[in-house]
Amino acid sequence: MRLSIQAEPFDFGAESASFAASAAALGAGAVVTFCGIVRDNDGILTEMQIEHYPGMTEKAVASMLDQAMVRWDLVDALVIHRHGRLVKGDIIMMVATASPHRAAAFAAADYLMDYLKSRAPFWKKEHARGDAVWVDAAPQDEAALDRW
Amino acid sequence: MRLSIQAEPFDFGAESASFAASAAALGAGAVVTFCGIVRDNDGILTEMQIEHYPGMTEKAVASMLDQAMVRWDLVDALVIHRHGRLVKGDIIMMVATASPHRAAAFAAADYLMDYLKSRAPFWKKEHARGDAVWVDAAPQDEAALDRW
Amino acid sequence: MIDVLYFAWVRERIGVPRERVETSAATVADLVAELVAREDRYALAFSDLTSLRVALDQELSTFDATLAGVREVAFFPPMTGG
Amino acid sequence: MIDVLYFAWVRERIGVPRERVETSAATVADLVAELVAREDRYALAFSDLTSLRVALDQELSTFDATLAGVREVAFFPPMTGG
Repeated sequence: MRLSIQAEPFDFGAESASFAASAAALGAGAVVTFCGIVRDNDGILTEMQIEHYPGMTEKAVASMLDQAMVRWDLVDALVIHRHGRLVKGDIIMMVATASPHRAAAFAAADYLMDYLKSRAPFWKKEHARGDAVWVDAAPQDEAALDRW
Repeated sequence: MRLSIQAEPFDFGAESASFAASAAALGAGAVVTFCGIVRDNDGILTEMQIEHYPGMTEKAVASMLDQAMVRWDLVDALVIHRHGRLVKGDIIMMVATASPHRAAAFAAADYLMDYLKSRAPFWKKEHARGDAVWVDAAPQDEAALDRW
Repeated sequence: MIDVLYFAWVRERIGVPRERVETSAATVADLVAELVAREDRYALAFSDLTSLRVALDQELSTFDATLAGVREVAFFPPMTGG
Repeated sequence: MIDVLYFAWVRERIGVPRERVETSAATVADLVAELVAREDRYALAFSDLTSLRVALDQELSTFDATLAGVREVAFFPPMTGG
């Protein structure tokens, strides 16, 4: 189990590969990964700034990982989440889960994403055409938590 | 959209990275990947042989990909599936899906896995201690199709 | 003439991966009945049709389907991909 | 004395990321009332509590929670991670 909250970019491919290799050695039969990417819906985004709450972020994410490990009896789980300045096309974050069977790996990754969206203290601000706007939380993201 | 049915190993990390990079360029905000790994429950597996139906396999998987692309309005999707001889810890196959939002990427990857399990013409045979046994289809894999 | 393909343990029981079969069977079930009548190895492979699947020209089908116009029939156990 | 932290647009409206506050407020709501009474920038930041979240010692909490023993209070909008 590993989590990293970092300003630096990370290598999604290399992280996926090393996660899968170590999960394989631990007896996993199924690995699910997710990565989130900065989008630019209107073609005007100059940058995204992600603020977070150092200390609480790590505690909140560690708690989600613990919950997921126990609830789905995972072999391993990983969260990497960037903060600071990002631009269109940058990878914001990734989740990976490993389990003997696919249903648990899918459910745990889906759960981690829902909780990271709405319960980890990150806030996104989009800069475009000289304006900067805090991204509103989507009602469906809050509602998604009721699934768990 | 890409599919490859192949005997050769593939690089899950490199495939994940290039899929995410091209999806990002196409406006995706969410990428989900899955990889399946040869397990050895009892510590006695010497090898796994995967047989397939050349021709039908490609048609069946292409049809699943088409269905997923349309149903979830995906930005991109990928299936790579090996056949032939594999050993414990080898990556058997992967799926990747890309979408503007995470719910569609998760659902499409989950759907593709359910269909690959039960509707793509692959058969696994496990060799252990001189015995070779065809893997039985799991009833829950057939039942999983009812979700879609 | 029709190409008949076998996979996994169906192939192993019948002993060949494919063969050309001279038949006038109207349906898949008729073809199976003809094969079963030929030799024990077919009877063994087709002893429980509920554990078998059939594809016609590389599309999953059913045992009551017609063979009219079909060039390739494949028999195999439930698939175990992924 | 308690550490009060602000994030995202709450931080921007109040103008500082954190401050030490001398207070004897019993609950989070009492603390908010004290801050709002101080200056307009607090009133602006706390004008709609339904759009705010609060954490006590880095755990999500609620506005009716007690501040007894709490060292760090943080106010912020709904999170938008992932």
